[in-house]
Amino acid sequence: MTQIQQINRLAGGARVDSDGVINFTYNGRPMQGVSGDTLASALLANGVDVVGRSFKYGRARGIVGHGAEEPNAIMQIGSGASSVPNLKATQVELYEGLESAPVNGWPSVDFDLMSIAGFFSRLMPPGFYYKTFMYPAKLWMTYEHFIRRAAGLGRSPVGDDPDSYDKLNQHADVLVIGAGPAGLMAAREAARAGARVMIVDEQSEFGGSLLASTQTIENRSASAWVDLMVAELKTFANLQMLPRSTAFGYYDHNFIGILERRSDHLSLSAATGSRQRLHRVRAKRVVLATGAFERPLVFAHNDIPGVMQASSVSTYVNRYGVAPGSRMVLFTCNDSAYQTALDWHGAGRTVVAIVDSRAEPNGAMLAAVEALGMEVMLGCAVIEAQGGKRVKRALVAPINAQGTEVVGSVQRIACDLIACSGGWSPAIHLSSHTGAKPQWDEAIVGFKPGTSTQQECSAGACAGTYRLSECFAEGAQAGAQAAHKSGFGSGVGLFPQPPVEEHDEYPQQALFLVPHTQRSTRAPSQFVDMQLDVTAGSIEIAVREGFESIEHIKRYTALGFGTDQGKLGNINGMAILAKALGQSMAETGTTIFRPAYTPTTFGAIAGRDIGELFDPQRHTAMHRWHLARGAEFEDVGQWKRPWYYPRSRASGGVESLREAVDRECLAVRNSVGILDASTLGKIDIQGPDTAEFITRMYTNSYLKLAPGKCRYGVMLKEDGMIFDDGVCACLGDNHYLMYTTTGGAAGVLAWLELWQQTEWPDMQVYFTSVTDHWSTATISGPNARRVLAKVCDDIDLDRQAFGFMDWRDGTVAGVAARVFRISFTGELSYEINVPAHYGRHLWEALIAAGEAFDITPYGTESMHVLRAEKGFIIVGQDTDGSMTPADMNMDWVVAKNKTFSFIGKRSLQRSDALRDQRKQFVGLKPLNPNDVLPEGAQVVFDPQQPIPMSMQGHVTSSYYSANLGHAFALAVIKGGINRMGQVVHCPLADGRILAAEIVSSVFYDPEGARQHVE
Amino acid sequence: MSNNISMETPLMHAYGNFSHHEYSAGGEIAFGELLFDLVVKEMPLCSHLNIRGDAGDDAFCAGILQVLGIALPTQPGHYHTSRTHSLYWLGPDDWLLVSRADSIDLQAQLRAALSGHLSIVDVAGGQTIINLRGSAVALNTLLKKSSLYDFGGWGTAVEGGGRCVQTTFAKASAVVANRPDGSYELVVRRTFADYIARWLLDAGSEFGCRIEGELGA
Amino acid sequence: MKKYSGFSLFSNALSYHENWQKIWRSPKPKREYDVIVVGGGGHGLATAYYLAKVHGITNVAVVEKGYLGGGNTARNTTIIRSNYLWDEAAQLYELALKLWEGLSQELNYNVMFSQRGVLNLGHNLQDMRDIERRVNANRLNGIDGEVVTPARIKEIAPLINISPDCRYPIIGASWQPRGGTARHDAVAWGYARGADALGVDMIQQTEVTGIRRENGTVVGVETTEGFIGARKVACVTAGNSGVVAAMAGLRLPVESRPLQALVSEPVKPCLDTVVMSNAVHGYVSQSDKGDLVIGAGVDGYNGYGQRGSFHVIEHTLQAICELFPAFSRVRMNRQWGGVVDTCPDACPIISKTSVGGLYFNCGWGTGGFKATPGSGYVFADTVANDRPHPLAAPFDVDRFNTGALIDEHGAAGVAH
Amino acid sequence: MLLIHCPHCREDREEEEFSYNGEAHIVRPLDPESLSDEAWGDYLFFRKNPRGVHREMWYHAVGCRRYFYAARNTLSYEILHTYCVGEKPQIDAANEGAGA
Ligand SMILES: Cc1cc2nc3c(=O)[nH]c(=O)nc-3n(C[C@H](O)[C@H](O)[C@H](O)COP(=O)(O)OP(=O)(O)OC[C@H]3O[C@@H](n4cnc5c(N)ncnc54)[C@H](O)[C@@H]3O)c2cc1C
Ligand SMILES: NC(=O)c1ccc[n+]([C@@H]2O[C@H](COP(=O)([O-])OP(=O)(O)OC[C@H]3O[C@@H](n4cnc5c(N)ncnc54)[C@H](O)[C@@H]3O)[C@@H](O)[C@H]2O)c1
Ligand SMILES: Cc1cc2nc3c(=O)[nH]c(=O)nc-3n(C[C@H](O)[C@H](O)[C@H](O)COP(=O)(O)O)c2cc1C
Ligand SMILES: [Zn+2]
Repeated sequence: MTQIQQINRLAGGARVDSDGVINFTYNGRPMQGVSGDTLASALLANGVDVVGRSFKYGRARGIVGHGAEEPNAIMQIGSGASSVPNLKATQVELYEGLESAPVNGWPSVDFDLMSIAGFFSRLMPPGFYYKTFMYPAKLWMTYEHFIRRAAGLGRSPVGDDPDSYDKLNQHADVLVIGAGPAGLMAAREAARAGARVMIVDEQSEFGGSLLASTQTIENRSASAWVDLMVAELKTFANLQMLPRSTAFGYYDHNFIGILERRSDHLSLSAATGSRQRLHRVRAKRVVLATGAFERPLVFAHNDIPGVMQASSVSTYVNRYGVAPGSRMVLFTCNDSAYQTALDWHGAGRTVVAIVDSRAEPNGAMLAAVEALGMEVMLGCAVIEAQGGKRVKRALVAPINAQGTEVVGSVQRIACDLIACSGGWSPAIHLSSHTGAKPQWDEAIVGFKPGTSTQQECSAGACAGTYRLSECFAEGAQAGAQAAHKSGFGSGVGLFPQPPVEEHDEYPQQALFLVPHTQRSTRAPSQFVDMQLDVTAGSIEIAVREGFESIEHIKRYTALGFGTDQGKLGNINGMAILAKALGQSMAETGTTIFRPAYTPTTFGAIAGRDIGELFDPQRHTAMHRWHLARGAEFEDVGQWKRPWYYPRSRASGGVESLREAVDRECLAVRNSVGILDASTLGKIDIQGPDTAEFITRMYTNSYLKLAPGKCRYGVMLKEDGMIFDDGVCACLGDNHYLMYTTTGGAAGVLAWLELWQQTEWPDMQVYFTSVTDHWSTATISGPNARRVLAKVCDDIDLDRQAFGFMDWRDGTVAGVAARVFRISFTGELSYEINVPAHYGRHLWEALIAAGEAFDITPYGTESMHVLRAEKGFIIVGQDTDGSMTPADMNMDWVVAKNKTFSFIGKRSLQRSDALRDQRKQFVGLKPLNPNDVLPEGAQVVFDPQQPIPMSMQGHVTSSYYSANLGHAFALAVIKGGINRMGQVVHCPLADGRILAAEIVSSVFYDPEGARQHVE
Repeated sequence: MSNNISMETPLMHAYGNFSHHEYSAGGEIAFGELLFDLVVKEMPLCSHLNIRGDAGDDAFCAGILQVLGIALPTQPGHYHTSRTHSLYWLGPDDWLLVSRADSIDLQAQLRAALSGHLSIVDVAGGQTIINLRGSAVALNTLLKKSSLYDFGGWGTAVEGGGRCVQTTFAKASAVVANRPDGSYELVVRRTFADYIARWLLDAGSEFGCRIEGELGA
Repeated sequence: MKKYSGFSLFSNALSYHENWQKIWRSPKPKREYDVIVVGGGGHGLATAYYLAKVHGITNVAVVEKGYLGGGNTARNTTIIRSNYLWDEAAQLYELALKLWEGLSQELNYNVMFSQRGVLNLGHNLQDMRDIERRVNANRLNGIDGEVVTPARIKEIAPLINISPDCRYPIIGASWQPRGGTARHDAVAWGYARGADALGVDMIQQTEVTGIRRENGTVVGVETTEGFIGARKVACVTAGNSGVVAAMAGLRLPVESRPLQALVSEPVKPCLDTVVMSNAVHGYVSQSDKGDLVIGAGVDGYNGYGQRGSFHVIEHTLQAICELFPAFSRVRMNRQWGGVVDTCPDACPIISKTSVGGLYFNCGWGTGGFKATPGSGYVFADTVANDRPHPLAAPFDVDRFNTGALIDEHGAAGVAH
Repeated sequence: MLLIHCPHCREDREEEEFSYNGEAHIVRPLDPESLSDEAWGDYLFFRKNPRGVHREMWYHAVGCRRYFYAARNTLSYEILHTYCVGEKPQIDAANEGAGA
């Protein structure tokens, strides 16, 4: 394909560097732009008219805007994993090697088969899909399949994102959003007052609309004035300046999200560091100086490429040195757009006509164009554009003074560009995010920011102030005030007001929908929301159908649903609705503005917290040993816990889970095993009221627990349901150590603090988390004492002297240790605690000491099997937040006669807790000894009953026990405790039905003899 | 306790992965050498005690002063320090004492000097101190990346003390304090230390960041 | 009511769509109704529809303070499934799912119920136990469901990351093929149109400000437009239930919390099912327009602001990027919040009250959209007969006194 | 995104440091056993849940680990006042109104 020349590029004068040639591709075609271009300006320079196809009707669409408001020029940028869908060409800075392609149009944007749908567009009124595709019912999924084919704009990449993103938590006294004249003045005043100031702007450079202005400020061009101003701002050390940074959301308590694009404007090879950075800004005061959007004029076929916003035409000419056409018709209802005629003329192009809807405007602007000999058609409107892929002519007709009817004959004026201006709409988006309700202002014919609940103010065009001198003044005042209110300066501006050349404007006309010779439902489509193909007619149809709220109109027609969120046409749509209902704009109101102001990258919102940093991984002090031993790990909360330690099989390969667990369990029962139990939560509790306090928290009593002793306890929530369990040790007078479950540690501490601090502040008790301080190695098995004896000679290990549920201080492997004789396996066990810096040392010393006994490290899986053989519960596995101690057959742990009604006690007396058919904790012995019932299997009495079956409970824990030589399970079953010996069934998804007998939950050593081996 | 017992610092696991010559990319190259603007260093292990008591009790305050030679910080967000001890405000009745003195002796002295309702808990095994040093820009940026807290108003610490805060650090938490030399110290929990080290290396990579350890394994 | 069809669409096109019937009338309120339904969300509208359709009670008004379907109905992520754990909940949601399956035809309004299946992911052993338990219970309750492997998950959602090396790898999921999504607005409009055709009055932009009682029985409601008499008042006001209950001097075991959601810009179809993850907390589907519809977590505090905290969104997108690394470069187009009324056991309240003629249907929390037809059906029955419908009985508010909670929190996975 | 003044740290701190603990000033009945199921159920589960000023409990979890109270408007999210346990609130109930 041949390279298109930059046929629309003007020579010099603009802010682009015409020598800095940049190569890029569009739809695979190589093109050139210049440094300073956006993709949009470069495409226009290259004479590209059609940049996409509309999604419903497949109509050809061209560039209409120059910034965040652009609805049509939606591009896929880049390729492969670093491709980005849906960028607006008007916001993409050109860089060497940029690849771009339109997102819609098949087989191509220039020839789109979907556009045939245009002929059928009358069959697609708003909401047509609700009215059809219903019969026959089963075909809907097929219809939907085809509807979905048409869905979407660009494509999501399919590969992993090669870029990284980060975040900064920023704190500012004054945050200024928008660096146009108002924002620049505000930042300068606030910085001068000494406040910590940030100023951000979404564009590549500061200056806002001044970058495209031909006004003179302080005897300089606006553009030169901006450069000077920016240089001055750079001298403030307390001012942070962020270009390419979009404030996308204004949240509560002056929290603002800002997305900085750090390398999107660089070619792939030049980009380093994070691609985008999210600034999470907490500001004392915010100055909004976000400017205004020019409103479109809605007339028939106003979507043909070559219909553009007047200010955008000026911007392309003045800022980018591009004239997107040659013969322009300017269509306006206000004075500001006359500047575009002057700019176009200045670019050496032809202004065919100025069509002004106002019957008799006058003033400086009119005089200026007339002086240049331009034809001005007053009281007229462009009622229709004609052309296919580019405007060929404008149909112009006189209209009445209210702007509601065509009152004369239609003229056809040949042109290739129609520049339009329907007035201005303040960019009140951010202000509205705070919940401030927009206020309609007849004087500016627009919505102004409402009264805000946040510490902010709006200045400049976003507040409806359009004169440059007033923007300056308002900005300066806002900056000085914001600084003052956050504690800096007097609140009065210090800098003199820059003198500007400006003139008075004649009042605009409110013209939201341009009349046609036919009414809107019949006229050629008059587009309000181009991205979603919403027309004036479709809004009127929706009203006729009974949708009267603006919110219903939005949802029925999809007005403002697009990636531009209706920045261009929303106000027109509201006005069309207001007119159809015969009510005022104020009564009609707006839809709700929500973040994001412009679309914001998921990856940037996620930041660095992905991959291994998604959530902290917690390790114990022995972790490296486990790794070296090839342990498999289980995620328990944030912890990585050894799950099992597979060994190489003699026969080759590595042990399976079952093989490893069988071996580990047998080792514990027959000799000795070692478990890393460091993850258990531990809370040190001190103070005169400690025993009373924990007696209130647990179901049993600790008032008589002597130093040196431990006790197992269960904690309930006030609803009577089991919430945590563990052992509590009395360390001394008024001093206890509480163990919690691994997952429960933080919750239990907060729970204790809650009661102490808010309910019983007079109870003298302090809590300190010592979970991380201690490393715990548990040695368990008949040889446990022998192993311990090898590394400990200052504790009397005699089984009488150091009894079950006792603890002792001593020295283990040369380290001061605290040893508990408690057991979760049913075997003789010692839990040895040392400060965690010695954790690995202790572990290795025990492994060495146990060598003679073939000491076997075991993981959580074996630990679960061993405790299940003993019928010990695991809170969260065997209980689910709906189980009481009685349900778990643990009435023995509930002290009935404590003076204080412990937490949860009263709930145990509620009628439902006393119901006899509650689920109760029992054992299950599969009739076939090799059937390991799946955990989560449901239990029924009669497996032949029809569905829905009457479910009696479920399997909570289930294993094969190498010790018992058969599979076994724990379950909760309705009335289970009184059903011992009955056979129940587990119907499984694969069709199997496994039978099991209800037995005691204690499968092993019910007398507890193993605890006390010599 | 015998001297040949090996202690393992909380960051040891991280060293295992990163080794202490390891760094994260992005450091500038000058004279053929990578420059690092940020250094993450785990400080030697020492005594850590959590002290709870009544700041309104003069005897309690006097006892602390008598044993440690520094006043109990009662102003939120401050710490006091001497050559041997640093005492951080954690909450209205909650302090962290970090000390080079022997923990057992220290506890005994404190217990002897203090009376009434209080608690002294050895937490040394559960924590480690990470020193972060580097250029001011790099440090400020790193802190802004890592924590929600506004360190902007702090200034630098002086000899007798400075500012401290217990706050979020990435998805974990830390006590962050400023130092007279412009560096920062993080008191972090042992089991999160590895995560925090990884975070720091990643977040600091734009400046060049390396781990420096004394106890590499 | 004029019927919608391809033919009606064609013939209306000939008259430029100027002659469509109004979807509902906008009548002035009568002085008195047999039943006033307070709240014009999906549940309220469905209640009114079934009152008229099934029970022949047509002298009914729906009083809505804003626009119909503008509450949580307008802002939910539209996930529909019935694979709840407990029998009571499963039966209620399954009734709803069965009604969904014929709803477009029943209402002659295409609610675009799309049975594209729902995956609930498991990331650790306990997740998988819970998934097994729930799926087994579902099957025995006659509800479709399977436990699927990562490989199968990858077939269903090809862009998902099933690498075992991520922080919380996906180790399995439950899969309910009959689950899916529906077009939320259409549900409200379809029910409103259906109810209107049967004579129900839609009273929009009218807020109920008081509930007038005489001798312990309701006699009507005070509204911003004046008093309206009623023999029965059925409150279906979701996040505002506590406020409305207070008007009758009642308290409820609900807390109103912000719940957020967001959509991406539209992208070409790339996710053809609904994916939910409890452990890393995110859920996502792709709408027929192409945007990824993503649900975030419920905020930690009470609020009526229809907005929430940004860190919740951050966390959700971290989860989404973990599950779907490819979506990292896709962009958030819009985010919003709703106010959900959460019950301690994450199950609704469908109940008579201590005030005669006053009924509440609330507490659906983060997951009531899927129940809309079933909820309306059993509530209408309860109101019409002044006794709980059998499926509604377990959801009586009295369960908070007796302790007979139906705890869907712990074991049933995500509540959306 | 709330910015919450911790009355103990005497600073404004970010929401993420705190956790919420529901309605404040619900006193645990002194003698639970003497209560009816209804009265006990009321204590356990039934809440004011107001649209307007709400007295609530917050926990400075990643900070000083103290619980404290706040008077917050649940509609505007404005925090009128935070205060310590045992402290008298500065704003009296009369000023709180029903909210909007
Ligand atoms: C972000 C988000 C995502 C969700 N995702 C899902 C999901 O994926 N799947 C799912 O099943 N559920 C989901 N839910 C929950 C679901 O949206 C709700 O449970 C359901 O829509 C409730 O319907 P409703 O009709 O009861 O309430 P609403 O639609 O909220 O209707 C209640 C109506 O009552 C009106 N009202 C209130 N007070 C008064 C008064 N005083 N006078 C008059 N009118 C009043 C309100 O204006 C409102 O229109 C989600 C919710 C949210 C917020
Ligand atoms: N004659 C008229 O009728 C008329 C109407 C409107 C504006 N104007 C002129 O426009 C200028 C208005 O000045 P101003 O300073 O108020 O606005 P501006 O348009 O000059 O600057 C606003 C700036 O804010 C930036 N911005 C907007 N939203 C943002 C966000 N969310 N995040 C980051 N940046 C964002 C924009 O990129 C822009 O640079 C004046 O020169 C005025 O005369 C004239
Ligand atoms: C399933 C679903 C899909 C949505 N898709 C879009 C969308 O594509 N574009 C858009 O602007 N908003 C979309 N929204 C959000 C709505 O615009 C709106 O934010 C939401 O209904 C809440 O209403 P409110 O913002 O007016 O309070 C969607 C909402 C839902 C529930
Ligand atoms: Zn605090």
